[in-house]
Amino acid sequence: MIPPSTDFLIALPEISLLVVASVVLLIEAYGGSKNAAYITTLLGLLLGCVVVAFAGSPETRLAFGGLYINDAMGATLKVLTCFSAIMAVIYSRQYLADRGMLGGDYLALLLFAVLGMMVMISAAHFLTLYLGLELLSLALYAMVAMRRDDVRASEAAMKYFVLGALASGLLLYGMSLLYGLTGSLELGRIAEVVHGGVKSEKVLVFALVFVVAGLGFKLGAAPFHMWIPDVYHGAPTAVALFVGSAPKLAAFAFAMRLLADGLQPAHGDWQQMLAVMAVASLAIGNLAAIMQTNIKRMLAYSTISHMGFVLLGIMNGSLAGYSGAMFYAVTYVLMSLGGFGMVAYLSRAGVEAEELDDYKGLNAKHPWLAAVMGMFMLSMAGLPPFVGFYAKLTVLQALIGAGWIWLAVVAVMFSLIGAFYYLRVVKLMYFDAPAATDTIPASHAGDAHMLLSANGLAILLLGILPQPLMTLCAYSVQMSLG
Amino acid sequence: MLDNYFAILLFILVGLAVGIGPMLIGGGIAWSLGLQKPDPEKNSPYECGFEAFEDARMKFDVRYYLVAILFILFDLEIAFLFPWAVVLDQIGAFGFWAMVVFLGILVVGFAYEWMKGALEWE
Amino acid sequence: MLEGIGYLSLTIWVPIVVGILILATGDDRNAAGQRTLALVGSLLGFLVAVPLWTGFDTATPAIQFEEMAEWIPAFNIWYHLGVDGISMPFVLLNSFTTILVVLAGWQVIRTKVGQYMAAFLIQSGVINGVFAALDGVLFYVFFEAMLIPLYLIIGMWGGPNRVYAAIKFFLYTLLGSLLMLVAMIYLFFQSGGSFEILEWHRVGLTMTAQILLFVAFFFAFAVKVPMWPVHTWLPDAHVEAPTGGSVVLAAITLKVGAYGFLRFTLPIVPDASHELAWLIVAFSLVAVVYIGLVALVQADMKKLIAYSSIAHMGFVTLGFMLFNPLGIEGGLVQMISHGFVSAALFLCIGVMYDRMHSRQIADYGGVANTMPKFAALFMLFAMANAGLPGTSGFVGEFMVVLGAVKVNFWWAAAAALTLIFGAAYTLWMYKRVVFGKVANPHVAELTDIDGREFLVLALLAVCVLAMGLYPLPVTDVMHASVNHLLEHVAHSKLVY
Amino acid sequence: MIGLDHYIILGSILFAIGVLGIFLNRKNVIILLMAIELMLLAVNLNFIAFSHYLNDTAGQVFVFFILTVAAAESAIGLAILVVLFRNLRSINVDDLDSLKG
Amino acid sequence: METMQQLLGPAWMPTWIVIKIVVIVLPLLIAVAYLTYAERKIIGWMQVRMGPNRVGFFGYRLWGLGQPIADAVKLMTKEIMLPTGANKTLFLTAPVLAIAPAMAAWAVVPFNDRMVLANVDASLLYIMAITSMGVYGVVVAGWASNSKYALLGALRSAAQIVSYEIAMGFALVGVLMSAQSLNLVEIVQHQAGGFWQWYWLPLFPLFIVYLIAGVAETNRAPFDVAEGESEIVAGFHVDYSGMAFAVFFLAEYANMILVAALVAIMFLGGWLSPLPFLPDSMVWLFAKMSFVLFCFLWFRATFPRYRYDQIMRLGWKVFIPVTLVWILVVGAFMQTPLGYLFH
Repeated sequence: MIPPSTDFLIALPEISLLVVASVVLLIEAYGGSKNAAYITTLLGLLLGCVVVAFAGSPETRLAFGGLYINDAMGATLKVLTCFSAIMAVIYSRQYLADRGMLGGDYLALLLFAVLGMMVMISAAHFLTLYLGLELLSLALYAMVAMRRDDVRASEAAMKYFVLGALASGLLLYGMSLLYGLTGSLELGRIAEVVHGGVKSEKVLVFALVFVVAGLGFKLGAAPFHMWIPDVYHGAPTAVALFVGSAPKLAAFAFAMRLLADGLQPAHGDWQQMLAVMAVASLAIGNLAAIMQTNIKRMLAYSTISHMGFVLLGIMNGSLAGYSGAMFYAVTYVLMSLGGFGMVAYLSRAGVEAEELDDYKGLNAKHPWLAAVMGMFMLSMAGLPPFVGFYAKLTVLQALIGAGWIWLAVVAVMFSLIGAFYYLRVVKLMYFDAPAATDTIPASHAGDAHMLLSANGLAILLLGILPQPLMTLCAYSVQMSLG
Repeated sequence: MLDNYFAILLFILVGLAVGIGPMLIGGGIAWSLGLQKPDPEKNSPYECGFEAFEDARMKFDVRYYLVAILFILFDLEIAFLFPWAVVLDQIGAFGFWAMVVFLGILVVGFAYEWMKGALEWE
Repeated sequence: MLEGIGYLSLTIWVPIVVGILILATGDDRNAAGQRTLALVGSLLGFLVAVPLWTGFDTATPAIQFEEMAEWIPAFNIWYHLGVDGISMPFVLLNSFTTILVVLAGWQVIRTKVGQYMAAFLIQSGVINGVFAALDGVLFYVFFEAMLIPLYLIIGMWGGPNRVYAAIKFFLYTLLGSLLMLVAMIYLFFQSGGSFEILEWHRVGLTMTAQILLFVAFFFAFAVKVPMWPVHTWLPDAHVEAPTGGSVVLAAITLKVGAYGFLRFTLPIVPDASHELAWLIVAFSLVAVVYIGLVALVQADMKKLIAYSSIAHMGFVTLGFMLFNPLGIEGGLVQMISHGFVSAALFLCIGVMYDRMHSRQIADYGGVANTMPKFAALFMLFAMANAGLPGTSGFVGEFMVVLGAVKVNFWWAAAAALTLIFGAAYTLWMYKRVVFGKVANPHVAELTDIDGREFLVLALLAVCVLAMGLYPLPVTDVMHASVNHLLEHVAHSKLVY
Repeated sequence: MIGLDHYIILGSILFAIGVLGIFLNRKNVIILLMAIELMLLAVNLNFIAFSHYLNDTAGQVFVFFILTVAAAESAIGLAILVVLFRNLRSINVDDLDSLKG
Repeated sequence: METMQQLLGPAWMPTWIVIKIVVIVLPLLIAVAYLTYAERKIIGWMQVRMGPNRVGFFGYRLWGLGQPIADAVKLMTKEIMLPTGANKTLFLTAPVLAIAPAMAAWAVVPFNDRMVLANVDASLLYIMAITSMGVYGVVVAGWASNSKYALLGALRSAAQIVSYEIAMGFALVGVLMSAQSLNLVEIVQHQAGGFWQWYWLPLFPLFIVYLIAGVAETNRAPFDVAEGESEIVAGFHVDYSGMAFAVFFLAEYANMILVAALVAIMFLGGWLSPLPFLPDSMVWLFAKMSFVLFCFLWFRATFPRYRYDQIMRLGWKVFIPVTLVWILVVGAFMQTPLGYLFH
């Protein structure tokens, strides 16, 4: 009855993160200083990274009676998740401090969200999958609503909440049907049963529709993308920065666990759904982004299109596709952190640098920041020598390898459209004269400045030498699924 | 088994009847004896003697909401504690410690609320 | 030739590193130092390219100066460099042009000098990479990365309509290259998992696949060349770009497209190329004739030269599609010649523009009176552009026409029209600008070219004349490679 | 006798009502919250029916967690609602229109 | 009975159940009526006065035993007012919502081993569920009346009830840990063996919490801020009159009796006799209920009304920690050989 202690060892990263989150909450409760909470959060996330690295092992291990799985992909994603959370925290420190939001409550919510992601990443069972998802979502809803006096933030939170809950509902309904069909909630077991053939193919497809729809919501793929622009736009930039980064890794893991682990035998059924979603995401994301005047909203639509690419990789259903999608997700997170990090960094008390026009003439004022932002934009557009290109390359390669040439053509055509709005940001920064009213502040947060520079250089460096990260992704997927 | 629940259903119906019956009877008696004589003054809501200044469905303290939200959360603990308590003998020390962890996390939340003043009414 | 030194790597990375160094020196307060650094960088870049010429073995079509290192083993992508007789001259041309561009921008560019110089140097290194790459992905990386500095150059230092021009240029070229990317990945799988361009030359393909690949590559390269009807970005880009930008655009980037035809289209899909040669020929002839006529009516000098570039590049593509040594070598010579001539013409216009801030032909007249040295050099380049014998412009055009005669007389006849049109629009423009009476007080105040400008133009004049009088060294270099290519193209790769 | 089918059909009807409630209701945000709860209840019904039918308690345990999460969710939903009302002075769905583009 | 069974056929079973229900409900209603009488009388005595002593039967005063009947007749003939601006339907529904749960909860209350209408395993859950419904009556009444006093009273009442519900739930968890069952009959049976075996002793803190929470749940003094005559006149039912008011009144007292029964069952051994040599009997249950009810009245006579903030503080900051700690104590002991102390 009592699980062996190795089970706890396997879940040690989550356990330590939980403890840290509680400590941060208590620091806040007992009036500890903001800095104490901030430092504890960073150390906690770092601890998470370290513990994952030490507790993880390349071979796949199940724990807690099949609720929990630890494998190479999980470990990689968890380290990256913690890492991107660290970056998000550092980027947003000054922004939050200026707005009085920096504190144990915000940071604890963030830590709980990270915990939720890690649970999702390690889920081997519908229950853990669902709980991780909800832990993440609930924390995010609260974070979006954190600015209590801001109409847009609360409206965004409400929309996020309603649509997120709807997505959970759809997902759960699909899960319940799968449960009825297969008699199990364990992903491994479900795969076996589906592989052996289910009683009713129709019900399976029906259930898949719901599951995939729920998944689409969480990923933010069209036609389930409605919440993304509003949330990114309405939420405080620091929150949008977080929402737009690490959760994408968790969403990817979620898709992998659900589709690649649990429902791989039904690949033929979900492939088409994903293909449709991917194309729709590429179309809507790229076309709608062109019309935006707010950079957060623009990045939101760009997220949708990037998720389309991730879906293209997953849709492929092959190891190459999965590792391509993983590489894409990881690099996207890096770029998105940079993009939003810049928005947060350029905002100061009372000023949100979130209109595109705020970026006019940035090169004249801060050439280095403009260069870094330019790198993020060009990388998102998928131009070499930045890492975004290899992300697209891996996914396209997997697609073409599986014979989906027309999809690849569609994808590149939409990224051409995408290039337009990324270029527009570059254009604003480099070609336009600075706006008369100077909304861009002088630098004020050295740590964020350093990190942004490092982030930009990482984009470039990974673009020149993408091999290590690619290998890591391929290896993780290979070890977990191969 | 289902018989028992059927009995419960009937009891609920009887309970409703116990509510509805007297009101019908009372209303009927009052009506038949001609005691139903409403007038605007009598039917105006009870106030201090003046006409009501504003609608009675006014804004009220947000703390009531807070209590409601806290209630939902704490009631959940109970939902988990009930089945746990019933089988505590069978699940042994692991079950006990699992719940200690659970309650420990809740105590963290409780302490947070307490220190943040969510439980203060003044 | 020194063994073991990666000259190709040096030609790529020396300018890029110097460019980054310039960026690191900060803002315009250090402009003087930045200019010097840029000049040193471009000279260094040219110096390391010289051994490519001196050490080149003209007897063999094989790849020389080869460098190979593992880059992304996950996808079997290699850092594979090497040049043959087709690509080597362009590395040299590019490195040379960079020096001119740096000199041309010496005084004209006064704001963001560091960024300007750095952009050109980085651009130069990247373009060398395009010509030297033998790995598909490496090629693609350089091919795309090339757009970024050029985009910034046009957008930041360009004319009033620069934003439109920059974005149009970028998106047009990106469209083509994205399709090429798909094609490359397709070839990767067809070749059993290799991104080696030379490997792709050996892959057997079905006709359908060949046609589709041809179309994909066509989009990528035709836009760059640019061929009619996808040329419309070029006049905009040229007109709006600063002088240096125009020079690089005309002299180098257009060549990348043509080079792509030789490196990719012809050897990889020879059957489709034969099948669809008529299409390219038709487009080329339209470019030669129709665009020549369009050039005739331009009032803006830069636009005129831009259209003339299109016409000349039409000649090049026509030569390539003739499938005989004369045609292809003629095309190549024409490319190099055009690199000198168009660069020189844009520089000449730049010289005038710097003084008058106008490019309208109507604003000039009688420049010869105030700028005699300049007028003389300008004359030479105008002649070369018109294809006057004795200048480099003549050699390539003559070879292509000869090659065309062997295939189809009427093609040759139509192509030969360019000699007439070219003479017409160039010389007419020259006459209106340079000859006659001094048209207005502004022209009267013009000062002749200074030492720096003279140096630049004189260097080019030497090249133009040398090539025109004694083109043998250039054709010698190409000979083996071109013959090898033709041999390769002559064999069908069809599989059924 | 009431069979599995009946439960599933009832569940699907409830679920559909919940989903429609979210999409058709333009009046009141609280109705949205209720529609969400209804969806989750339908899911629970499904799980319990299957659990009974399969003779497997996992489904019922799942329901337990769904209930809990649903309650936590409504707590957050209500909190957001309060914040929204304080800012907007309305809980009309159509008034949620400051974000668009 | 046999003939009836044949006569009614399939309808017999429901009929028989209804008969049993009536047998429970009627005495309950009478008990409610006389609880009001007892309240006035006992508090009278505590305050050294007589209490009602005039109304009797057939010319005899009989210590005022006719008083409840007279009250009922008065209320029945009184007009039911519908305030302007009130939501009529809800206004009339509210009393029904208040009383129905107070009645329906009795469906699972055992009077002895066998005398329980519905012996279901989850009876405790049922009790929890159905008693929680009672708060709707209050809230709906407060809302529907369109009166500020009523609204305030309803809100106060709702907040108070939900606050104490948590403490109550925690207290019950202790009972469950000891009894290992959700079935009320089994819970009582687990307490067999004399009054020191009843749960009030091992679970003493929980017993106290439950008792006090019970008082608060029924809005009784000293927790009667929801009505608080001197503050918000009569709280949620300020605009009710006649039978509508009477039904609320009934509900409150029925709830008191229900809480008394639950305390008796959960902590005081139900129908079990306190001493081993005396037989178990329903009478014990009634005696224990009477004791608890007496306590209710006693509290009212003794304590001044709490302030609202004090009530909330007691519920959240005292009862919840106390119950939590005691649950852990019980759980911890159950892991040791001393666990028998709590069984």
